[in-house]
Parts: sequence; structure tokens; C-alpha cells
Amino acid sequence: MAIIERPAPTVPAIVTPTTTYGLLKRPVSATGWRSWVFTVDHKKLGIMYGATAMLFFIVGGVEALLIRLQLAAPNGKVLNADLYNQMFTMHATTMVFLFVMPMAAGFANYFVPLQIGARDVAFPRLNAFGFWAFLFGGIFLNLAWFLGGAADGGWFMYAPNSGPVFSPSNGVDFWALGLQITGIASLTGAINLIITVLNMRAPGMSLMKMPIFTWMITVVQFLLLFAIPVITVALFLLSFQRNFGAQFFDVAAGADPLLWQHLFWIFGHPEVYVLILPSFGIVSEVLPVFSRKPLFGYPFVVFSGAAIGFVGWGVWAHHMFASGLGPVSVAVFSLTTMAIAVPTGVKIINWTLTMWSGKLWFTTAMKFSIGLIVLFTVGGLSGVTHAVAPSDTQQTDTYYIVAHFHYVLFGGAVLGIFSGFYYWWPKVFGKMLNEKLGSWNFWLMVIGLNLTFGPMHILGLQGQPRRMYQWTEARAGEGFFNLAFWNLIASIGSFVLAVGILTFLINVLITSRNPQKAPLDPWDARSLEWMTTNPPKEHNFDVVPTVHHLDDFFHQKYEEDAATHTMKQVRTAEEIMAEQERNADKHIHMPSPSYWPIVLAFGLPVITFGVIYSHLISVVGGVIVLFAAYGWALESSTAPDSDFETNTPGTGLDKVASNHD
Amino acid sequence: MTDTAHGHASSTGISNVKLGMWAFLGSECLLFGGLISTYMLYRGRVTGGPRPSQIFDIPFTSVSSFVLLMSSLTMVLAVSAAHKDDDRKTNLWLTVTALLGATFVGGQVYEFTAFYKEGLGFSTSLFGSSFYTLTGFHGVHVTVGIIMLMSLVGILKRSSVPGKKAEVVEMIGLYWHFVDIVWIIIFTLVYLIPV
Amino acid sequence: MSRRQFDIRLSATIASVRVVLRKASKFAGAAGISAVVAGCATNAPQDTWQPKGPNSKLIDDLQQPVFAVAGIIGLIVAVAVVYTMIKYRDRGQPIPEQTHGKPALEITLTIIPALILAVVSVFTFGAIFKLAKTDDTEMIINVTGQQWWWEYDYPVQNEFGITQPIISSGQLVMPVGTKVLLRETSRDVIHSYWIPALNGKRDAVPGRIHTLRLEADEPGIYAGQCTEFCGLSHANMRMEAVALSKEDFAKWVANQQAPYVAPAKDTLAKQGEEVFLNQCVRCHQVNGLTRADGTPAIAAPDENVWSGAAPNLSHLMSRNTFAGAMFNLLSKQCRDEVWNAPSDVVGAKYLAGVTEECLNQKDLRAWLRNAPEVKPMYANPADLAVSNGKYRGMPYLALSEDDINKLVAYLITLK
Amino acid sequence: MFSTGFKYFFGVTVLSVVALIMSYALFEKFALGGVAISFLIAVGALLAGLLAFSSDGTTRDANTSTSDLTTQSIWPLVSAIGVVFLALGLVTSSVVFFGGVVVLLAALSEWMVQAWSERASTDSTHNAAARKRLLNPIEFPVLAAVGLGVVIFSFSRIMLTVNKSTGAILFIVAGALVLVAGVIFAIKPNMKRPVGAAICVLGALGIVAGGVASAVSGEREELVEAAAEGHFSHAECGPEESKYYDKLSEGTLSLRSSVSATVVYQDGELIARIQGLAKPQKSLTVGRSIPTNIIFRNATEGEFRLVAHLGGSKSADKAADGDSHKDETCTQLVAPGAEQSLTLNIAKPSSVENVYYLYIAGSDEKKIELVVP
Repeated sequence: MAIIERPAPTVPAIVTPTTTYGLLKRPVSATGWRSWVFTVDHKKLGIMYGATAMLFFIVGGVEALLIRLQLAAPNGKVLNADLYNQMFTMHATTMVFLFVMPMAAGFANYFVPLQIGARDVAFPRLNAFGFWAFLFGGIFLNLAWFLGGAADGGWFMYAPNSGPVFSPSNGVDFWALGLQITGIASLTGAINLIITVLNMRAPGMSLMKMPIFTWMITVVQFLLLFAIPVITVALFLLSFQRNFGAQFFDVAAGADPLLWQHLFWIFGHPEVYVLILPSFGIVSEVLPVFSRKPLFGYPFVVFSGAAIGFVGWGVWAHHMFASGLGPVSVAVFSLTTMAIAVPTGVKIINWTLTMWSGKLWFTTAMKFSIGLIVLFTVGGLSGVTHAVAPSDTQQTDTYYIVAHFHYVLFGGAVLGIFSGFYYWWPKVFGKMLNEKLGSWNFWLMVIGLNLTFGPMHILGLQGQPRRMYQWTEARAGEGFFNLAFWNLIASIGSFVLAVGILTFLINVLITSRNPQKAPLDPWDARSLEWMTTNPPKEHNFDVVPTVHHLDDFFHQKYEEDAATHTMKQVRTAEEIMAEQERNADKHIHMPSPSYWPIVLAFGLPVITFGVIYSHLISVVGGVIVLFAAYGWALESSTAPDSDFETNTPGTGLDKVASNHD
Repeated sequence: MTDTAHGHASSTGISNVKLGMWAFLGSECLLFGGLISTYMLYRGRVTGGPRPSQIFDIPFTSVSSFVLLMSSLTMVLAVSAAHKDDDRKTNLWLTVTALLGATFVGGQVYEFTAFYKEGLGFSTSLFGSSFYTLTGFHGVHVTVGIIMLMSLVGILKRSSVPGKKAEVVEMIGLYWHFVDIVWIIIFTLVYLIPV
Repeated sequence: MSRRQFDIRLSATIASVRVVLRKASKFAGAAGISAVVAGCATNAPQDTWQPKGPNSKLIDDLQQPVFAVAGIIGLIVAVAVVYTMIKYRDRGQPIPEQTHGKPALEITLTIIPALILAVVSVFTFGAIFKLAKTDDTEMIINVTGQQWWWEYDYPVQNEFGITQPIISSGQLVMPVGTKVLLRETSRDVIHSYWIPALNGKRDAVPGRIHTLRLEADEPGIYAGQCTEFCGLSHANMRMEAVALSKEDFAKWVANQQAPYVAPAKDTLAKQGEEVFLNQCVRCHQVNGLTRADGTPAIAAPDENVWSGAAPNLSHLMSRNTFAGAMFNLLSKQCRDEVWNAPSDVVGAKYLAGVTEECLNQKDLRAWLRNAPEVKPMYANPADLAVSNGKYRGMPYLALSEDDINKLVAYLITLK
Repeated sequence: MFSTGFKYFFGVTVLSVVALIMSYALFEKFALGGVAISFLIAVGALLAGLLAFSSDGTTRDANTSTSDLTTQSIWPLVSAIGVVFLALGLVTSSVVFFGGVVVLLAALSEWMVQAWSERASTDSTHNAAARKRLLNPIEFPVLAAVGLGVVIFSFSRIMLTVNKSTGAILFIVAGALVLVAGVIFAIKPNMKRPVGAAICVLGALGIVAGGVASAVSGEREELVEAAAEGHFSHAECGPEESKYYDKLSEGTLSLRSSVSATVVYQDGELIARIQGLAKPQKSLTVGRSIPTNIIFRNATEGEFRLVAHLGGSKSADKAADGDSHKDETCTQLVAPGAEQSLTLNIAKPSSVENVYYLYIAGSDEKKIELVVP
């Protein structure tokens, strides 16, 4: 239902079926699969993003396990060279583009409107389109496995190795075109969230009263907004070369292969912050809640996030220290890379000081957050060691780098995401995740990840390069603790890690069968998303809140004791909710579900499929896209009354024809 | 913010659609930035076929650039008419803008055909690949703009525009001006500055 | 607790932690490094922490303190977090004051890491420019990467006795104590040249020439590996740098320029030469080899191999490896003898080359029998449509065992 | 009366007969397409007859009012035309065939949706809305694309036919006409509809007619010549100026990195400077199958061209066949003080019989040997 009437109408509904469009009416069902497929509700889309990303996480994880299985012993025979190359390419691609990014998009979708006191995002249908484009793009990427082999050039896909001769299977085509589709998804998502945050904040919520998670998401969306077109250009050049005979990376024609590297990393480095900043945001929400203190130095955290966003554009060439840039560029990028370590360090310091003199409550969410502080620091410091360019020429493309970015991305991004799972699960699903299993989950993951990625530091420093489908004992050194030993440990660790993640899935399964509902405010939380039911109603808030403080919800519950400066509870969450119910808004018009987003998104893989196989298929895809685009443009965002089977005359339904997407 | 889900009271005072278009154009800047950089890197790399200075027809391109610029003027007139709720003039100026845009695209189709006949194919040289990619992307943007303008005329005539009319016209106007400005940059960098 | 009290307590605790840490860090730094070192392999051939030349020493002198500083900072953070966790765990205390931070403290804690990094960057800058220096180069070697081996091409340099271009592969032979400049490029995709004991890595990019300076202090053999992902057999693209004393190097040069010695008539080797002329010379050049009619046999790799080159096999048995340094020409025992030799005799042992009894017959025969089976390559004729029928790697030649016997007998004569 | 179905099949039959006659008259081809058309005539006539006989659709349900709402429909006619084009296409060309397919599909879907929407409800405005809802998303882009395509294609054809300077003038005139028309419409708000429509139709017809005329008369001569001769592809590496290849030669370089050697023509002598070696060289070592960039700098007064001679001329067996092909590649004529790059990629090694060298076009003396080991 798109129109929520409160209080419930007492006039019996008069059915006037003659005014419906029959099959052609808009989707309006609030239950069943249709309510999910055609939804434009940011919360449902958030859940769908999360579920899909989790699925891809498992796919990427299985790929990782196969890689570690292959490398557990010298001259591994589990995979052949070709399959191994596909495996590590798709592992990285899946984890970056199909797990961490969409998972963050899921959190953002769900919580940003709630945190700023909005009823939905700025462009609800665009939001739905973004999800479907991501899903179809992800499926398209992985289709390559069944159609002649996946991409095998590494996720960085350096030219000219990605060219038609050196990568003859269709894998790279699927990769490039699939990433274009997910890129469109990210771009629309970015525009949507930026406008939502800029334009739809609740009254009183100035930018400096915004929750820090929303802040970090905003920075991320700006990064995406400007980074996605750069990779789009690179992917176009690659596709044009592979499919239409362009010469962009054809060295014989005078091309410069470094062009790809520059384009890729101008996108790629901001992308790193796209991956990590959402988790920084989550941690910055979780730590204050379980320390019972506001975030230490909120403006510093905000500005350091923004600073990371800006400086992140000036460091890309540190991925290319070995690729033959001149010493001046190397020096400059070395300096900027060190500079970006400072705002990152600020965050670590602030999180620690947030806990300082607090009242710490070690829930699973809190444990994951603390785990992030420590493990991300390890990754950050190893990052500083290769900001030192000469040192980096020894370490780059060895397992030391693998260790570094896994500490950053697993120890940082993924732990943050899991912290978010445990913290927000009751909000999203109305049930608490089991804390005991959560503890198992945490410890297994932390031990597993240290066992897996810790030894990789040693492997790398002792000279084992990355991306080798086999390693040989001849280069493994002597002694008990040689590279063979550490490779084995890393492989064992990866399975411990897998068991840890399995524990989470078991936890979810058990929880879903538990009939017990979560309390309204289980964590005694601070920000606006907790000022509604669990899970939230479709229209989020009965009354759009007016904001007076940072952490407004907390300040509605507590007041400062003038003498001791400690906080004293004056109201419970239940009381606040009851008051909201009493003053509930009437006539809330929510945007209606729509067919067009999924149809439009479906057209995209059809076009790209045609680019690879037959241009006629592309034409069909183009027609689908055009058809859907026009259908979309000609439809208003809120369905007119005639689309509803039931009509309630006399209740003063405003015919709101607001179209903002 | 009490009675509708979104939009009617915005925190910045700018409507969602307009702000959204601004954000999108910000992103487009980087897209053209990447393409222009690629062209600038490769424009002198010719191992076969003509070089840029050998085939460019500057007088013709200047004229076509001027036509495109004029379309920005008519777009301004369309937006101002829309703000005055003058449907007739809005439609008229939108149509004129679309026609001027179509003239420009026609000129580009001519230019591409002529270059191709003179020996510059898409795969002839790096110059060829990057030239056609850059100007082709711009041409596609203009074409999409024309289709949006024509559809807007159609929608304005046939059915009610969802939302405020002037807002939608202004949003498409933003896009159109952006495409024009990009062309000025491309014209200067690609055609006027020698290799 | 008032704000003032909080501040005092905070700063006092920080001070005490600082004292503890300062003491601990010395131990921890030392202990940490020694723990890591203890946990490492002894004598790993590609260890990045065992410099054997001035360039890698420069890098090492830079990275040692940086790693130590990073380790200490990491320790401080970990200790601070754990300390906080223990000290402020929920023991029923009231909900604390909602302090929003201390700007002065914030700024201090921002400036300290910035200062540390500033110091590091000064040293980094110095090292970057020192490593990029090429104007006092003493010797030039052109290095060309292709899928999946390296070609070394010594242009004419009379001061080293090189009077005609020498082309070699598999092992980079260089004089010790000499500033050697590698001019790297590639024939197909991007590769990266890396001998960790001598210098950091530098990519070999097609269409570009990149320079990398190597200099070894002592004679010896230093292992390396291609580190830029270069396709199917990236893992099997290894390299070895052989540093010889100047006298030994001169001997090596003389041997490389020695004329071709055809095998004696009516030997198995002579028959092997015929097989070579029939099969191998399509791609592989042996300088001085002539056909039966006296015309020189010129290889035409450009017609058969995508990158347009195949290893030049002149004086093959002066090298220790083949197939991109993936396989040894020496048997394990003989090889260990060379590799583990002390630096004063390693040159002599290396120059002895591959003798009949030391030849690694197993791998060489397996390679000749079916190369794509032992090293993944694009050598299946059915899949070569995209590369105009040209191979990337050595194809399966369907040689008979008899031919292989002859070939091995011939190859062993290429001293 | 006759039903819609009858009209349709009757129309198909008649038009097919016409098509059959025309295709026979014009193309004198009768193979598959002719058989198909004949078959179509037979089927069309049979069905039309059946429908006329059974009087399907002539009686209407008396108790519904939908019959009043049934509008006149042109889609049966259009689809019939589509069928005919389809059949004609089988005889003539695939373009016509696909045109027919598209027209047929479009007409059938329009027809179907219209028929369906007329039965949707008793309210005709509602029915119209239902129809719009489904069809507008298709109609709008199709109409826009067709209109845009016709204008752009016609205009570009005209431009290809007229000569270059006329083209520029024509272009600005076209732009001005559009603008002027806009201004006239704007300042004359109460212009009569037919007048406005007439101006638009005239303009559209003018451009389409021009386009068709231009397409028939062909492109301007220089373009035809350029396409036939390939002005820039076969460079003659002689000393004289070539009309196209040396036109507006370039004097500056974008390529600066990765230069193997700089070859300078100075004081009547050609010398090479190589990275890493201090002394100027008279020979240059170039790796086999490696793209090698050389910069040629002309430090003399005249215009000169650097040529790389890469063998081929002495090939005895080929000369016997009368093919004395020289393998050479060269720069443009380089102005005094200017530079140009030359990229070499040599696959075969040089030898005593097959010497490679760089020289200045028109002089055999000034040489630099290229050694390819």
C-alpha cells in the first residue's frame, strides 16, 4: 500500500473495479513476492542489498578457500593455472564490487533515511533500479563461469594483458561489461543518497548534527560519484578495444599501457575508501552506544573523513611505484600517501578516546568494533610502510601487500559490517541475534583472519609474489618456519575464518526461528533510527522528529545531573514511542511500487550480452531500456487512486502527483 | 515535511530533481575528463592514416559549434517561458533547441562519414580510436538530449507532466547547457590547439 | 567526575602509559623484530631483508627503522585499547558525562603522527632520488620480458670485451662492483623485473624503456621472480642474477663470443643437430649454426611466436636453467654445489657450465617431449585463432624418443 | 457490413497481388519471394472469403455499449502494408524485409492494445488512458528516433554532396532558418495553425527531399577519390613532396618518453644519440620484434624525410617475379628545426646480405646502420 491512512478508516471500502486498469495497474501489493520485486521502499531494498551481498560474499569466500587450498602445499594441483587465475580475479572482483560495496549500500539504504528522520530516499524508484542493476550486473559477471571461463586478468585487469590476444576467452568482456552495469547501479545510488542527505534531513538536523554513519556514507557517495565515471571510461576503452577493434592499448600502434593503470587507480584508490569508510561510520555509531558516551571529537572525525575523501584523489600512483614513473612523481605520491595516513590515524585515536572513561558494554557488536580498531591499525601501519616508495618496490606485488589490504578490508571493512549486523539486526528484523553464538563468531573470525593474513606478512617480506598459481619449494627457504610452513598456516586459518562466518549464518538461522521479539531499544541507543518500532513502519516515523542535538534520541531519554555531570534517565524509549503514536501524522503519502525499475535494469545485461554475442540482442536490450525509461517518465511516483482496488471516498485523499525520480 | 514523504520542503531549498541533475553532471565532468585525457595523450600517435591537422575542417566545425551554442540560447528562452507558464513558447523553444541540436548531430554524422572516407577509421590509429570515442560520446550525449527535449514536448502536449513543469524543463536545460560547455572544451582542445 | 577531573585523569594516565610504553617499546621493538626474524625461513632466496648490493642496502636502511616505528605505534595502540577496555569496563558506574572531545588534545594527537611521517618522508625522498640516479652507469644490459621468460641483450661495450652483441636468457650475468643499468622493455604484456637481493622491482612495459640499476657486492647467484601478473604462466617466470668477479665475467664474455663448434661427424650429436635444424630452428637461434648447404640457419620466431622472439640457445650449457628459469639444467646435487659455494669459488663453479654428468636429463627430456604439459602456455593450435595462429610459449612438437635422445646429445655440446 | 478481419485479409490479398506484379516487372526474379507472395495471396483470399461468408463481427452484442466506442482503426491497413513489404523484401533486399517486419510488429501491437483497451471498461476516457499507459512508452521513443534519424541522415547526406565551403554556409543557413522560424512563431502568437503546420511540413519535406536527391547524386568528388585511393595509407618515401602525406606535417611531438635514440640531420650528416652512451653513433642496435621509437630532428635548412630501409629490395627470387618491393617506412617531410618520431618494429635479424639502415630520402650517402641481432 502506498497510502497510509491513520487512523484506520471507519467508512467501509467501496469496491469500484470498473476503474482499474486490470493487468495494467501498478503493482500495489504489500505482501508476497510482488511486494519485494516491485518495491521502492528503501528498507526492503536495503535488506535485499544485504541478502544479495551476503550471497556473493559466500561465492567470493568459496573462491578464496579454493585459492588457499591450492596454495597450502607446493606445486598445488587443486586448480590449474587458468582456473586459478580466474579464481583470484573473480575473488577480488566479487568481494569488492559484489560484497563490500553493495553491503555498504544496503546499510546506507536502510539507515540513512532513518538516521536523518526522512520517510524515504529522494528518488525511490531510482533506488530500486540501482538494486536490480547491481543484482543483474553481478549475475552477468558470474555468468562467465558457465560461458567459456571467467575473467583471468586480475581485478586490476592491466592492459595489454586484458587485450583480445592475451585474454582470448569472453571472461574479460563479461567482466568489463558487468562492471559497467554495477557501476551504473553505484552511480544512481550515489546521486540518490547525496540528494537524500542534502535535501531531506528532519527539521533541526544541521549537517553537524548528522549521525557519523550518515556522514561517512555521504563522503563515500561523493567518492563514488566522481570515481565511477573514471572506471567507466577505462572500461569503455577496454570494451571498445576488445569488441570494436579500437587500439587504445595496442602497443604496436604506439599505445601507452600505463594509461589503463592511471585510469584504473584514479578510480581504484578512492574505491578503497569507498570500501572502508562505511565501516568507519558503523564503528563510530557502535562505540559511543556501548561506551555510553558521545563520539570523541565528532567534528574531527567528520573532517578527517572528508579529508580522506579529498586526499584520496591524490594518492593513486602509489599503486604504481614500480611501474616506471619518474622519481618526482614517485616522491610526490609518496608524500601524499603519508599525508592520508594522518586523518586515518585521527580516527583510531578518536575511537580509543571514545571508550576512554566510558561505561563499556562488551556486546558482540562492540567486540567487532574494537577488533576493527586493533586490526585496522595493523593494516594501516603496514600501509605506511609502503608509502615509503623505495621500500614499496620490494614489497609491492608480494604477499605483504595481500596481508596489508586484507587487514584493511577484512580487519577493517568486514569487521565493521559484522559489527553493524549485530548492532542493527533487532532494528531490521525485530529479533536479537544470539550473543553467545556471536561471541563464537567474533573469536573464530578474528583468530581465523589473523592466522590467514598474519603469516602473509612474513611470506611477502621473504619474497613470495602474489598471483602465482603455484609456489615452489626451491624458493621457500630452509628451516622449520620456512615459507611452506606459513603457507600451510594461512590455508588452515582461512578455514577457521570460514567456520566463523558459518557461525554467523547459523546464528541467523537460529534467530529467525526464535519467536521472541527484540525489545524496543535493546542497546539504549543514541540516534534517530531507534526512535521507531522494530522493524520500522513503512513510513518510518509516525511524527517526523525535530532535532535539537547530535544523538537526539539519547538526549530525549537522558538529562544531565547538574552536580555530578553524569546522565540520568528521564524517559524510556517506550514512552517516547507512545507519545509519537498519539501525535501521529495523518495522510502520509508514500511512493508506490513500480514495474519500471526492474524492467529497465533487466534491459542492461541484455544490451551487454549482445555486445559479446550478437548486436541484434543489444538492439532488443536497447528497446527494453527505452521502453522502461519512457514508462518510468510517464508514471507519477505516487499511484493515482484508480490504481487501487479499494477506494475510500470522502477521506480527503490528496492526489499527490509528486515525481522526483 | 509533515504530510508528504519527500520533496516539498527540502533542506537546501533546491528541488530534488535539480540537485540530482547537478550531481549527475558533476559525475559527467569526470567522464569527459577521462575521455579528453585519453585523446590528449593519443592525438599525436599516428602510425598510419591521416594526422589530426591533415583532416580537420576548422571552418565547418566552427559553424557547427556556433549552431550548438545557439541552441543554448533557445534553451534559456524555453526555461524562461516555462517559468512564466507560457506553454506555447516553452514547446516552441524546446522544439527549436531540439532542431538545432539535430542539425549539430547531422553535421557530426557528416564529419564522421567524411573522415572515414578520407582514411581515418576507428581502428586506423590511436588518434582515430580516441577521436571517434571522445566526439562520439559527446554526440551520443547531444542525441540523448534531443530525445529528452522531444519527449518533453510530447509529454507536455499529450499528458500532464508529473511534478512542476518548470522544474523539469530547467533540469533538462541544465543537461543541455552542460553538453554545450563540454563541446566548447572539446572544440578548443581537439580542433583548435595544434598537436 | 567533572570535566576538569576527567582531563587530569586522562593526561595522568596518558603520561604513565607513555612511560610504560617507552620502556616497553625498546624491549618490544627488539623482541618483536627478533620474534619475526625467528619466525622466518633461514636463507629464503628472495628475502627482501637480506641486501647484497648498495641499492638494496639503501632500501633496507630505510625500511628497517620504518618497520620498527610502525611496530611500536601498533603496539601502543593495542596496549591503549586493551588498557581502556579493562579500566572502563562496565562495573556499575553511572553513565558518564557526555563530553564531546578536547580540541587541544585532538590537535596534538594529529600533529604527532604528522611529524613522524614528515621525518620519514625526508629520508624517503633522499632514497628515491638516489635510486633513480643513472648518470654514473658503468654498463648497460637490455632486458626484454615476454611470456614467460626474459631475454638479456648486451650491446657492444668494448671496455668489457663485448665486441659483438651477446644475447642470452634465463640468467642475467653481471660483473660485481659494477653499476649495471638494465634498460627494460617488453614484447607483449607488462612484466616486472625483481632481484630482491640487489634492488626493488621495476616493471617492463611494452613500448616503454624503464631503467633499473643493479650492483652486487659479492659474487653469487641471486634469485628473483616476475612480479607483475603476466598471464597463464606468471608463476613460472623466474629469473636469476649471477654476479661474477670481473675476471670471471671477462671469461664468460669470451665464451659467449666464441664461435660455434659443430659436433663431430657420425656422432649422435651430429644427428641431433639435424633434428634441431628441422624442428627447433624455426624459432630458436644458435649463432653460427649452418645448414647442410652452408647457408646460415636464421630462426624466424616472428612467424611462429606471438611476441616475435624465442630464447637464443647459443651456449645454452653455460646457463644453469631453461624455460624461463623454471627448470634447472643442473641436477639437484650439482646445482646445490654451485648455489651454496662460497663467494670466492662460485664464479669458477658457475663457469664450468653443465657437464654431461650434471645435466638434469629428466626435466630437459620432459620439456622436449611435451613442453605445454610441464609449463602452462598458449600452445594448443586449436586455440590460436585470436593470435593469428602464433604460439605464446613452446608448442608440443611430437618428437620421437629417438629424436629426443639425439637432441639432448646435441644440446649438451652447446657449451 | 464487412468486418475488420475481412478488410484486413482483403487488403493483404490485393496488396500482395500488386506486389507480385511489381516484383515481377521490376526485378524479374521469382524464386522464394514469389512463391511466398503467391502463397500469401492464396491464404489471404481464402481467409477473407471465409470471414465474408461467416459474416463474423457483423452482428454485435446488443446489450453492450462498447460498439459505440469502437473507433476507426488504421492499424489493419498498416499491418497489411507491413506484410507486403515483408514479402517484397524476400524478393528484393533484406532492408525492405526488416522494414516490413518492424512495421508489421508495430502495427499488430498497436492494433492489439487498441482492441484490448476498447474492451477494458465502459468509460472511454479511462480506456484511452489505459491505452496511453502501455503504448506511450513505445510510441514516444519510436517517433522521436524516426524523426531524429530522418533529419540527421538527410542533412548529413546533403553535406556530403556539396563541397566543403558550401557545406559550412549551408550549415549556418540551416541553423539560422530554424532560429528564424522559432522567432517568427514566438512573436506571432496568433498565427493560424495551418500556416504553422505548413511551414513545418515544408521544412521537413525540404530536408528529406534534399537528402534523397543527395543520396542519389552521390558524394562530392574528392571524397569518392579519397576513399578509392587511400590518400594517407601508402606513403611514398621519396624526397619529393607528396600531396596528401606531407600535407601540414607536424613539427612537435607528444611522445617524449621511451625514446631509443634521437637521429639528427646536421651539417649534411646523420648521427644518432643513444640514451646511456655519451658519444654520437653511426650505428644503432635495435632489438628484434620490439617497438622502438626513434626521433628524427632536422637541424638543417631544407625540408627532409628520414627513411628506414628494412631490406627487401635485394630479394633475388622475388625480383625474378618482377616484384622489386622495397620495405621502407618514413617520416613526413620535416621542416627545418622540427622533429618527428618514427616507430620501428623489426622482426628479422640483419645480416651481411640484408643490411638495414636509416637514410635521408634522396641521398644514399647519409646512412646510419641498424643492427638487429
